[in-house]
Amino acid sequence: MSFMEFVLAAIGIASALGVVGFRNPLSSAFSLIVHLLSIAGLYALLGAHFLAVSQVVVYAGAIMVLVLFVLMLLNLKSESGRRIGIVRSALTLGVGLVIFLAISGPMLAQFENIPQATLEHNVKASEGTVKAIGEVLYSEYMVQFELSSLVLLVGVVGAVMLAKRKNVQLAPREGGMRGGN
Amino acid sequence: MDPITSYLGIACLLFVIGGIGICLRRNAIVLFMCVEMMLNAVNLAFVAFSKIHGNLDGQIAVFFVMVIAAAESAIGLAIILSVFRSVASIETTDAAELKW
Amino acid sequence: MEDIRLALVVLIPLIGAVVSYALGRAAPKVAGMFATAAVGASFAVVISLWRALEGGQTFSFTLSSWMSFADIRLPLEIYFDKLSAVMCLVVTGVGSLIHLYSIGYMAEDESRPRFFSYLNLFIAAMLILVLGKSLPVIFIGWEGVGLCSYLLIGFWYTNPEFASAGRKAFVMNRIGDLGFLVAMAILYHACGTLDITVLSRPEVLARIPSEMGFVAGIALFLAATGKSAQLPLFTWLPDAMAGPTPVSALIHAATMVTAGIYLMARMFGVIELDPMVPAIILWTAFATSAIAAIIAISQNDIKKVLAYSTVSQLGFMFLAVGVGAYSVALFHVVTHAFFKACLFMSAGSVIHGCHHEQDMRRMGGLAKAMPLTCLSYGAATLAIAGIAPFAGYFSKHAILESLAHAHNPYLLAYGGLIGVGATAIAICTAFYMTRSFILTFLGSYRGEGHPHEAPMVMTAPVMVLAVLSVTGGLVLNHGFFTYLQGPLPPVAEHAGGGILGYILGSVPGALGIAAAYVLLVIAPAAKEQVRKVLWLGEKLSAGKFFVDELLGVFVIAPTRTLSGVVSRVLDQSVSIGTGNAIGSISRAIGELTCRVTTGQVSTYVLWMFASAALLLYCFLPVR
Amino acid sequence: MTIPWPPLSSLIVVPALGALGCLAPWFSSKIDTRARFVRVWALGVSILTLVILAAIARAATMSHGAVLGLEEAHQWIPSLGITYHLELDGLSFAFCLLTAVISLAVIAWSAKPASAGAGWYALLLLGEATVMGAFLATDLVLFYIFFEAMLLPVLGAMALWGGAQRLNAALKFLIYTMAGSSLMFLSILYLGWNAQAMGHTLNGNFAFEITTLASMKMLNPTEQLVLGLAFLLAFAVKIPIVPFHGWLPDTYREAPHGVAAFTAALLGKVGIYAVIRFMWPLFPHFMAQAGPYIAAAGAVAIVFGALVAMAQKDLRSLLAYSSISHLGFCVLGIAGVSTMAMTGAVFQAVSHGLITAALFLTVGAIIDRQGSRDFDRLGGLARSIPLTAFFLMIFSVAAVALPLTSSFVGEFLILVGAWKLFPQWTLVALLGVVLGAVYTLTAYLRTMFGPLHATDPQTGGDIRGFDVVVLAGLAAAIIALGIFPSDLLGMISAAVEVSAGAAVLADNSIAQAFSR
Repeated sequence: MSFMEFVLAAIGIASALGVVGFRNPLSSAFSLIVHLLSIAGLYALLGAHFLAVSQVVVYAGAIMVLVLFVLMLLNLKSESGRRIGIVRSALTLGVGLVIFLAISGPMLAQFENIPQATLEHNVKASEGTVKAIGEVLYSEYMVQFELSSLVLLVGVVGAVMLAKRKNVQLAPREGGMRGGN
Repeated sequence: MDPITSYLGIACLLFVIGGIGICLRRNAIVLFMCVEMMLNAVNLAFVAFSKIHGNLDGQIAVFFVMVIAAAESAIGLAIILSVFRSVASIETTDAAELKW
Repeated sequence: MEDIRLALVVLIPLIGAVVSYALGRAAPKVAGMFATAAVGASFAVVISLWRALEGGQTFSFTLSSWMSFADIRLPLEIYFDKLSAVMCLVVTGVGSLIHLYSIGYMAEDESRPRFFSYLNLFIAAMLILVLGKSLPVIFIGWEGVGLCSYLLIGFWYTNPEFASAGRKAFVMNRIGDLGFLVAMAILYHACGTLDITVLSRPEVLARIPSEMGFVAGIALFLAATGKSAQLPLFTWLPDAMAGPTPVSALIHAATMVTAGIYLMARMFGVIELDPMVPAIILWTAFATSAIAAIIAISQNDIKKVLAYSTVSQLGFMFLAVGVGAYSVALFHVVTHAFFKACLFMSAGSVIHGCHHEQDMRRMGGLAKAMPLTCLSYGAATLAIAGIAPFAGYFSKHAILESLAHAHNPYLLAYGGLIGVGATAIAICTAFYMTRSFILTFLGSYRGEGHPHEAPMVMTAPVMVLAVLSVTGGLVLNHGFFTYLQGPLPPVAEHAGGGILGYILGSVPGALGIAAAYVLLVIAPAAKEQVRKVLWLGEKLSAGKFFVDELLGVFVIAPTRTLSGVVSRVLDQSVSIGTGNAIGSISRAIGELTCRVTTGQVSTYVLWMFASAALLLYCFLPVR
Repeated sequence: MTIPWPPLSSLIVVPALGALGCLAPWFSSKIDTRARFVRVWALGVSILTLVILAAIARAATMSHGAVLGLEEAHQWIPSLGITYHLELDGLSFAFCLLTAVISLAVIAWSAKPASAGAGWYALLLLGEATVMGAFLATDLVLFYIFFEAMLLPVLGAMALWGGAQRLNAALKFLIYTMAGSSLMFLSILYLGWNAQAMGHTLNGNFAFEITTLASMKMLNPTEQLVLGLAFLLAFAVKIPIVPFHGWLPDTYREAPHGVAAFTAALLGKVGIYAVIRFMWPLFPHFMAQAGPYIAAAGAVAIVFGALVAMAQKDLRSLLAYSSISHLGFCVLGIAGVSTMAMTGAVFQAVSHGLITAALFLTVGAIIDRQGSRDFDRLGGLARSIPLTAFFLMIFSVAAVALPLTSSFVGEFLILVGAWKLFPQWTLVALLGVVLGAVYTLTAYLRTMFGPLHATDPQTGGDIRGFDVVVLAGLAAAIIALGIFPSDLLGMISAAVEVSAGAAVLADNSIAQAFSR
C-alpha cells in the first residue's frame, strides 16, 4: 500500500466518520465533500481516471451543490437535542461490527491470494481512460446508456413536479376505526 | 495485506459507517448523504473488482450508479423539500404518518 | 252437508266489524246500529240453520284448505251440530241484546266505532270457536276471542292499569293455550287427525297410548282453566272488569269464559281417557268455586262481585264436567248466560245512572230511582240464587244432583263431600248476591248527584234477559238434555219435578237470601259478631286468598329476575362478552405488534441491518 | 337442464343491473326531481323482479304441475369443476318470493337516511340480487360467493348511514360472519377435492354441485362430523343460534331502519335454507347425530331470546332479541326429518321475514317521528298516531302467532311436527309462546297505551301515502298466508321431502333414529 493510498483512505474514513458524527448537517455536508474527493483520489490510484473525474464533477460538484443548496434553503438547524439512547447506539455499533466482519471476512479471504503477475497484467486492461470507457459504453452498453438518459429525464421531471407543488398539506391524522367499545 | 484487498476492506468499512449513520441520525438530508456514502463504498469495491478481473465492466457499473445517484438525489431532495413543507421539519421522527 | 249459510254466520259479524268501523268514522251513531244489525242477522241465520237441524243432520263448510299439504289434512272447516247450535244461539242471541244495550251505554264515548268493531270481531271469533270442525280451527276462535278480550279490556287504554289488565288476561290465557297446543300435538300424532268428529269416535281414541291420554286430558283442561278462569289462572277475570260493562256482560260472563266448558264437552272422549283427569277437574272446580264465592262476599265493587260470582259459577259448570254431566254443564252455561248477562247489564245501568260510580257503598236506595233495573237485577239475583222456578234453580239443581250420582275411582269417599260443599257454595252465592242487591237498591242513597234510570235502548234488552232468567230454566228443562244426547253422552234422569221438589231445592238459596237480609237489614249488629267469629275467612276473602300475590312471588318475580339475569349475565357477559373478549384480545395483540412500526426510518433500517447481519452470520463463514 | 324463459339468472341479473343503473350519471344529480327518478327506477326494477319470479313460477307450474323444479346450468370454471348452477324448487321459490317482496317493500318505504341518495337504492338492489343468488345456487362455490357477497350491501349501507356506533357494529357483523364462514369455505374445498380423490367425478375434476356431491355418499362419519360442524358454525352465526348471536343486537340497533328490516328478514333465512338444502343431503349421519342438540339449541334460543327481550327498554333491541326467539322455532323445525316440522320451519322463516320487516319499518316510523326508541320516553301514541298503532297491532299479533296470521301456521306445524321427535324440547319451546306474548304486548302497551308521554305532540305525524300501501301490503300478505297457506306449503313440502328423503336414503341410521 502506497503512502498516497494510505493517506487518502485515512482521509476518506475520517471524513466518513465526520459525516455521521457532526451534529450540524452543514458540517456533515462539507465532510461528505471531502470524503467524495478522497474517494475520487482512490479511483485515480486504481487507474479509473474517467471515474475519478466524474466523481469530482458529478458527486462533489453537482450533487453536493444541490444538497448544500437545499440545506441553505431549509434554514438548517442542528439536529434536535434528543439524544440517541445508549442501548440503541450500542446495538447499532454491534450490528455494524457484525456486518463488517461478515462481509469483509469472506471477501478478503476470496481475493487474498491473487498472484502479483495477474494484477500487473490487468493494470493495462483495466485502465479506465476516457477512450476505453467510451468504447465499451457506446458499443456493449449502448442500450443501457440510452436508458440511463431516460432515467435522468424522469428524475428531472419528477424533481420539478415534486418541488413545484405548493399548499399541499397532508390530511390531518384520523382516528380511523380504532374506537374501542 | 495485499494492496488491492485493502481497497475492499476500506469499502466494507465505509459501507458500514454509512449504515450506522442511517441508523443513528434523524436529519433526512444527513440520511441522504449517508446513503450516498454507502453507494460510494460499493463503487469503490466495483473499481477494485475491475482491477482484479482486468476488465472495465466494474467501472461501467460505477458509471451507471453515478447516473442513477444523480437522478435519485434530485428526486430525493425534492421529496425532502415537500415533506418539509408539510411538516415543517426534516427530521424523520416528525414524518411518521405512515405507521400503522 | 255443505251449507253456505254456515259461512254467513261467521262472515256477517266479520264484515260488520270492518264496515261498522268504516261507517263509524263518518257517522259515529250508525256504527252501533250497524254492528247490532250484523249480529242480529247472524242470529237469524243461526235460527234458520238450527231449525234445519232435524234428525241428527249436521252442516259443514270449508272456508280454505288451510294447512293441508302432502298427506296432512288440516282444512279450515266449520261444522254445525246440536252442540254448536246451542252455543251459537246463546252467542248471537245474547250477543245481539248486548250490542243493542251498548248503543245506549257507549252513547257518549268518542271511540264508539272502534268499540263496536271489536265487539263484532269478538262475535265472529266466538262463532268460529264454537263452529270449528277441528281443534286448530277451534284454536283460531280460542285465540281470536282472547285477542278481542285483550282489546276490549284495554279499551280505555289511556289508563295504563286498564291496559295492563288486558295484557294480564291475554298472557294468562296464553298459559292455558300451551295446554291446547300440547293436546293438539299429542292427538295429532296418536290419531293422525284433529277433526273433532273423528276424535269423538272410540276406536280412534283407543289409539292414544294410556300415559299420553292423561297428558292430553290435563293439557286440554289447562287450556280450559285459562279461558274459563279456574284455579290457578282465574285472577285475570276480576281485573278484566276494567273493560266497559257490556264487554263484561258479553265476554266475561255470557260467552267467552264458557269456551272452556264447551271445549271439555267437545273433547269429552279425551277427558275421560284417564279417570284421574275428571277427578282433577272436579277438585279444581270445587276449590275455584269455593274460593271465588268466599271472595265475592267481601267485595264492594259491584262489578267485582259479579266477576267473582262468574268464576264461582264457572266452577260449578266444571263440577258437572268433572262428573261427566256435560249437558248439565251446558245447561248451566245457557242459564248463566241469561242471568249473568242480565246482572251485568243491570249493573251497567246502575253505573251509568250513578255517573260511573262502581262502589256499592256509595249507592243504595236505587229501587226508587231506577225501578226497571231494580226489577231485572232482582229477578236475576233470584235466578242465580237458585230459587224455583227461576232459571238458575234448574241448572244448579241438576248439577248438585249429578254430583250425587258421581262415580270416579279417584274420588274415593269424598264424592259426597263435594256435593255438600257445592250446596254450601250455593248458599254463599245467594248470600253475596242478595248482599249486593241490598247494598245497591235498598236503604237510602249514599252517593252524590242524582241517579237516573237508563234509556229505553238499555232497559229493553235487560228486560228481555230478565224474562229469560225467570222462564228460561222452566222452558228448557224438559228438552235440553235429550236434545244434546247426540253429540254428548246422556245424563242420569233426575227427579226434579213436583212442587215439593221445587220447595226443597230452593232451600239453600232461600237460606242464603235470608241470612243476607238478616245480617244487613234486620240486625246489622249481628254482622260484627259474625265477622269476629269468621275473622280468618274474612281476612282471606278480603285478601282474595292472596292468589295474585302468590303468583307474583312464585311466577312473575322469578321470571322477571330470570329475564334480568339472562339478559345481563348470559347474554351481555357470557355470549356477547365472549365474542367481545376474543375481539379485544386480538386487538390487544395487534396493538402490541404494531408498536414495531414506529414510523422511524432509522429504526426500520436498523431492523433491516440487524436481520441482514443475522442472515450473514448464519449463512456466511465468518472469519 | 332445460333453461326456462325467462331464465333463472334474470332474477339475479335484473336487480344487479338495476343497481348499476341507479349509479348511472343521470341519477347522480342532486336535484330533487332527479332523486325521485332513481326511486321510481329502483321500484320499477324490484317490481320487475317480482313479476319475473311470478312468471317463472307460473310457467313452471303450468308445465310441471305443482312441483317446481327448474334448473339452469352452465360451465363456469371447468378446470376446477365449478359450475354456474341455479335451481328453483319449492324451497327456493318460497325464499325468493320473500326476497322479492321484502326488497320491494324496503325500496318502496319512503323513509331513508337523510344523506342517502342513489347509493341507497343501488345497495338495496344489490342486496336483492345477492340474496336471490344465495337462494338459487346449487353449486357450493357459487353459493359461498353469494353467501359472502350479500354481506357487502348490508355492511356498506350500515357503515354509510347507520347510527352512532355504526362502524363498530359493521365490523363486528363482518368479523362474526367471516369467522363463521371461513371454515365452511375450507370444508367446501375439501368436499370438492374429496370428490375428485374418490374418482367420482365425470372428468376427473373437482366437483361442487350439491346433487352430485350428495349422491356420492362418500363421507365417513368422522368427515361428516368435522365438515358438518364447520358448515353448522357458518349457518349458526348467520341465523343466528344462541350463543353465536353477538353481532345481532348491535347490527339491528345501528343499521338504518330499511337495512335492519332487510337484514332481519332475509340474511338469517339463508342459514335456515342452507341447512335444509345442503347440510341434510351432504351430512345425513352428522345431522341425525346432531339433531337433538340442534333442537335443544333452537328451544333454548326461543326461551333465551324471549327472556332477554323482556328485559329490553329499547324498541329496536327488543325486536332484535324477539327475532332470535322466533328463529329458534325454525331451528327446532329443521333439526329432524319430519316433513311437517321442516315445512313449517320454512314457512315460519318466510312468515318471520314478512313480519319482522314490517315491524322494523313500523317501529322505524315511530322512532323517526317520536325521536326516541326508549319505552320510558314513549307511550300513549295510539291516540296521536292511530294508523301506525293499528299496523303495529296487526304485526304484533302476527308476531305472537295468533291463528289466521302466517306465523301461526309455521309455529303450529313446527311444534306439532317436532313433538314427535323432540317432545322435551318442544315443551321448552312452548314456553316461548307465553313469553312472546308477554314482551310483545308489553312493548305495545308501553309505546301505544297509557298517557301520552311525547314532549312535543307536533313531532309525531302518522304514516301516510306510500308507506301505508307498503304496510297494508305486508299485512295483507301475512294474513293471506295465514288463511290460504296450503299452496305454498305444498310446494315447500315437495322440495323438503326431496332433500330430507335424500338424507334418509343416504343414511339408514336416520331412518332408525327417527322411526318410532
